[in-house]
Amino acid sequence: MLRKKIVTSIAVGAAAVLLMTACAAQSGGTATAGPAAKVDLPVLASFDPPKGAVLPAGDGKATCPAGLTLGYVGAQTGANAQLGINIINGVQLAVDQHNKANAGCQISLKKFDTEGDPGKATGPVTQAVNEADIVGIVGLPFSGESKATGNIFEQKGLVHITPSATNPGLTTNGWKTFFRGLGNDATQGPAAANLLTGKLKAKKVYVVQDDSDYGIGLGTATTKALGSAVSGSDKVITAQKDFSATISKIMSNKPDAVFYAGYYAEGAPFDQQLVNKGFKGAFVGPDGAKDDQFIKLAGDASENTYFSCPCIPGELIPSFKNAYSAAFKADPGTYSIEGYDAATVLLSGIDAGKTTRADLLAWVTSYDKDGLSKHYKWSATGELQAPTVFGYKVSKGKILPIGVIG
Amino acid sequence: MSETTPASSDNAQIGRRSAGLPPAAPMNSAAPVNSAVSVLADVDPHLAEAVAPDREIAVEVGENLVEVKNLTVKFGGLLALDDVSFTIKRGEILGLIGPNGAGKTTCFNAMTGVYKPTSGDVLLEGKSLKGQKQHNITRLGLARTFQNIRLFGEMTALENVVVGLDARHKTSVIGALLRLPRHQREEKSAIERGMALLEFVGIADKAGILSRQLPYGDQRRLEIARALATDPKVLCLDEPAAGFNPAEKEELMVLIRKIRADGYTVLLIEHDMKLVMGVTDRIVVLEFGRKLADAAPVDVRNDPRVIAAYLGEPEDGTA
Amino acid sequence: MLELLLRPAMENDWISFDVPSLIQNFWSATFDGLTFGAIYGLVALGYTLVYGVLNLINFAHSEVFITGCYAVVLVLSSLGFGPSAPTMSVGLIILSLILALVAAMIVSAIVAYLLERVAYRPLRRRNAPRLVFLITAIGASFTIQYTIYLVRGANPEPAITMFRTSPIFDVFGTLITDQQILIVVAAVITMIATDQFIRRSRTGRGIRAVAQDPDTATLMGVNRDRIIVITFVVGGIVAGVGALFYVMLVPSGVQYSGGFVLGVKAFAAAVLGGIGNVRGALLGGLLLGVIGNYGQILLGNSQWTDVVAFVILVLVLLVKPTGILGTSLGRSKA
Amino acid sequence: MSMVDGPKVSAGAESARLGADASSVRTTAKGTRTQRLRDRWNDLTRPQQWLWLIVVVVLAYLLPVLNIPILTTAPGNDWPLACFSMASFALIAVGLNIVVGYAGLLDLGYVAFFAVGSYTSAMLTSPDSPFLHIPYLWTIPVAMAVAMFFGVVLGIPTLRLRGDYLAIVTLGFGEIVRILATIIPAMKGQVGFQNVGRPPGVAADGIPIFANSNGTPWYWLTLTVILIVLLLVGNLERSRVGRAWVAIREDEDAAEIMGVPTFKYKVWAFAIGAAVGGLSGSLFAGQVGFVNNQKFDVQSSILFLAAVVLGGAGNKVGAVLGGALVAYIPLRFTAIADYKYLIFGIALVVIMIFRSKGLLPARQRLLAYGHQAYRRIVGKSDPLSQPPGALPPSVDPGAAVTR
Repeated sequence: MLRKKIVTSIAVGAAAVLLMTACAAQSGGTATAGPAAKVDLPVLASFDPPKGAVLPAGDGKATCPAGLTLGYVGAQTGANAQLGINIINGVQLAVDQHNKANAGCQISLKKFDTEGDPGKATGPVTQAVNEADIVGIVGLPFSGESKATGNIFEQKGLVHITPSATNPGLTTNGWKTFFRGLGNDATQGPAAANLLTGKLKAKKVYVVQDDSDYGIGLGTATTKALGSAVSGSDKVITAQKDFSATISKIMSNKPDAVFYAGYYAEGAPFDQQLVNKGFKGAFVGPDGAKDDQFIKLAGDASENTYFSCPCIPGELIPSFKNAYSAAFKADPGTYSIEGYDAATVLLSGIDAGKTTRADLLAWVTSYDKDGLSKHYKWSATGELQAPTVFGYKVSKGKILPIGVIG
Repeated sequence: MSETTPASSDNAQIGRRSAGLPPAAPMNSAAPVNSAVSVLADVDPHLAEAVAPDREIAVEVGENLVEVKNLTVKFGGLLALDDVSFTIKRGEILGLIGPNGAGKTTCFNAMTGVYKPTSGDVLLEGKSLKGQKQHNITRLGLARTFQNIRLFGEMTALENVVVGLDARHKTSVIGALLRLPRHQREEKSAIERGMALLEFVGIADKAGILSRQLPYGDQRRLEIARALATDPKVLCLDEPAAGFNPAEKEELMVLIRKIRADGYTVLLIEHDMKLVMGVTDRIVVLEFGRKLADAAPVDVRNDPRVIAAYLGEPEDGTA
Repeated sequence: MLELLLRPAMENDWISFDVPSLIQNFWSATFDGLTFGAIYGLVALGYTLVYGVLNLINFAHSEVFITGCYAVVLVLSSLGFGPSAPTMSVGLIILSLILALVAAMIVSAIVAYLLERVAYRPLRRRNAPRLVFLITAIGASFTIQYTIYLVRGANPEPAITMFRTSPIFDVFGTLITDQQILIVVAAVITMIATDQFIRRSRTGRGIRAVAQDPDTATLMGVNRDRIIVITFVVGGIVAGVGALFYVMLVPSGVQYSGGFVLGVKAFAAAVLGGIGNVRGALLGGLLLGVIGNYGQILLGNSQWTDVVAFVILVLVLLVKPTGILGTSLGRSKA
Repeated sequence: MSMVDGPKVSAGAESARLGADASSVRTTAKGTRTQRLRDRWNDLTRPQQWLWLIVVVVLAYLLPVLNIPILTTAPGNDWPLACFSMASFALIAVGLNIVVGYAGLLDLGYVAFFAVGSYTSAMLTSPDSPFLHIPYLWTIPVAMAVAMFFGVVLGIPTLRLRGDYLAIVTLGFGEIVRILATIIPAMKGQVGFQNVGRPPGVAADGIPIFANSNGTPWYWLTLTVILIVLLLVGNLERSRVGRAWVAIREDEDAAEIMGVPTFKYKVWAFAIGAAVGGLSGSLFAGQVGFVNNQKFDVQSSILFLAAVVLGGAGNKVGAVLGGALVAYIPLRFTAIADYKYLIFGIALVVIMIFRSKGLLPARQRLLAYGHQAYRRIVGKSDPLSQPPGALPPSVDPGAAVTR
């Protein structure tokens, strides 16, 4: 039959061209950009939590009225589900540890799903604030949904600690109930700049940002902190797949490092294509890119990658890691420990007898203690007073901490 | 379908406007069975009045209402219509016949604006229809039916007719949105006239039935009623008898005569010679896109060229 | 109000044109655009064939294509390909790619076949109206997309690098890579093969007959259902070819929703070239790819590609509603 | 595939005849259940119909307050806000139904008009916007007008195209609006506009009545808007406009030849549909209080279409029902969020194959005074014996759709 003939002829034709090109491919790769020598940063082996850090278990003698509830509001399903699950597990672990130690004070946890979508967030948030037994919330994980719903918490005087929303603008709304359990992009920017020009000794940094609130904010903050080290910049778009236009600009710019302000979904293929085109420098991404998915998507190319993250390597705290792994059959993920610490702040308030929303809000406002990951004390607008930013690097397919960078 | 005809024995005069018509055109040998003194004899006078054309026509009865002038239509290299000219006189029933592929429907489509003529022109009341949008041609007074029925299936019979009536309505979208007085007036009169039209073609009792659920014959009648609803100066019927049995054809002839008697001018495309001979006043014959003859039925029937053109073709192909 | 509208515009907040950049990158944009356009063309072929025969926009064709991409990725990753350039021998690479190509063609063809049998045929049996077909197609597209989503997750598949690309020669100061040549040549070969198949083979004649006049074709003894199935399958096979080269060009582009936008653009390409016209599909694809790329560089953002593509499509349709080459599948000259 | 869209010559009149008969048999055998419901409704007297309608409307208004245990979305989502969500989807579906259901124009980019409405309201009220600021309620008509303008601008070139091209062009248009919102700096992409305005009024506790957490007033506002829109759409349906749309849907060429200016009415359908889309977008922006580029994707357009088709394309009450269901199901069964689009995809295919007319099959009433006319046929033998003008004027509430 003719069809068969055609199929074979296509295959033969394709094979011939392939052969031709593959031969050409073998004959020589092209390495054009000449970056600085690779800096080998030592991996942080362990992380000591502050001595006397507040733990959810407390002293085990707490008593409180029955029916008190904490809430988690954020993504449980949808494209951003994994981040939500990391946080939920952290919160769940804290609540479980608390309840196990304090027979006289049993707190329950209610979860509300926003899918991470600002348009869908008002429903779950309103439901949460309208449930009278909820006295404190861990959430919302993303900046967009936080923007859309912060005023609802404010109206009902319900305290909420976000474990992961890092947009600096969130604390400029005059909300008294909003607290950020980690550094914002403004603190991450200088830290990333420090990682790039300090630890990695880059002289020329090319800054690429995506179109998200997060990417724009972080890109701007980092560019500002880098100052004259910025040799060029470009923008990419959420869901972009092909980065050849940006890459050719980078290759002609010949920077020592590329800073990418955005998420792993674009960052990983970007890095992969960049490395495949012969880029030899370092690739630095923020917390939004720090995910095992980055390595999965970029493969070996990710070996040039570093991350800055206001998150603390919870996996280096043995007590936390072991308890987490035992409970959820997985290692703690990004923001697991932030969720755990945020829940702990709220639980310790309940243990101290702050069982109304107003009391708990006052408790968090004046809170000044160490948590497992860092010291928690907030400014009047809800920013952490002394946030820490960690650096990470990819080594042999794993994301490993390299210590505090800011 | 006889059950649908209203059984009124009132043998009164026919409608106002039709009173000035010339005496019924000479019937030829293939005359219909129920030859009556007047074809409107069994029609309720109020009904005839309600259905009769409702607007002024610039030309007098017997004058040229439509002039087809040197009409030529080409499809690519194919000459579908070659320099065809004829006229339609007000008040007559003109037949347009020809063997398959002779260009009847093409001519029709060119007249009603479906095709753009390559050259030539069509005049209605002396005014050119060139460049007019199809819906405007209908509003100007050239209404048609379709060879293959094209009703609005999800509408009732009455609604179908009212769509035709809308061609003469003036309500704006805003007027309809807010139910302004003109809209209410037009809607009311549309129901009256629509029902009258359905009654006239004999399917008033089925006004509320979806048109796609109507029997085939009634669908054909509904198409005629819908075309009449646009208040045409010329009603063009495209093979209205297609798929009819002889009895149905007889009824159709009665209906066509009734329509003419009520004051309408009719252009009839038909394949069925018997029907055409029986009902028309004059016949235009097309062959290979050219006009072959233009004469009274008797003369056409005896025209050797026409006979030659139809040689081998049965006169009544569909029966 | 006018001032309020203009003020942001003057601050360059709306649209800015970067003409120097376009001039500087003109040739690279052209060659990149041709490469992308070749892939649009391959996908467009499936739309054009089905539309020619059934007068149906097979909205789910983008999913036929993306399942082919998944086949390529899964086959190649199981053969040891990954984000980094493979280290295996040339022969092995070629063998693997042929294997992936065949797998993609088979998978896409099967999906296309199932689509026809499960979704469309029952509707044809009932003589369903156009709208019903289109909505079914959209439903089928969603079903396939989200089935993939549930099985493979929301994340894109890890990149597959088939071989390290290298420049072959230099045109107007722009390096043309082996990959670009391969893709364009393969697309042209596929297009010619399909064209020949439809023009010369017995089945091809059947396809043309059904496209021209389904009723008459049936009367003349053409098995309409069989012809329709074959049309879907051929569209699927060509989509499979497109899938291999798409993965080659955009290694990280395989995601459950990834086919959709590409599919829309491919359909636009088909319409642009003249839907129902096999050669028009490739022409439309190449044009769309090139023009979209110019727009992207001129306006400084890759997303302008889609905007420009659609504006061009609308403009062309307004001037020439039948597309550039115009003729239908049934009338394509033998 | 004929290049000239003229009347086509059928394979034979006889087959057309057979087809007509066969289809009539098939349709009468089917749909008896809905027919019975319809008949029962028609047998009611006018005051009885009104009474029923009032009961239904009152129940609809009480919906967020009643919070019926089986229906409620409470554990996961605030019920009054879920009600608002349902109402706003219902409104969208009513608007899209004009385009798809009545006029038969497949619009796959309807979300664009929703987006235009949202952005109009946001950019005219949000402090993040450099534009002129006006009170929120005034932005609603502005949003409708702007959306309508976009509808006309899109409609004039594309509505001249053949039917199925329209689908692809509207799909592209939907994407373009979303992309423009992303890449035009002034539209603020994902950053979006915060603190979108709301209707005035502050409750006793100092919280605005129309706060984004307060679903009930938003629901009541939207429900009232829906009722007004239904009434007006009902007026259009039972006029030459509705008849023109349905005629275009049934057979565009025949409609044109019957004197319907088809292009004009298609543009009107597009414009009116766009205005309703803009209206719902404006309400949505007001309720959420935050607008960015995230929710105006093709998937939303498809969900809107699913709502119309599910309810029964061409039936405005069906559209309300379909819209409410499409919004309700994922909120009620939060566990299916991941499966939502898969379920809708399968549902679309299955509904099209087995019940292509949707849950409430369309049966438009296209005559303002058709009721009386049809009643006369049943009652009397001579439909013309009644003098014209004796017909009592009737005011049909928009919600009463069934004949």
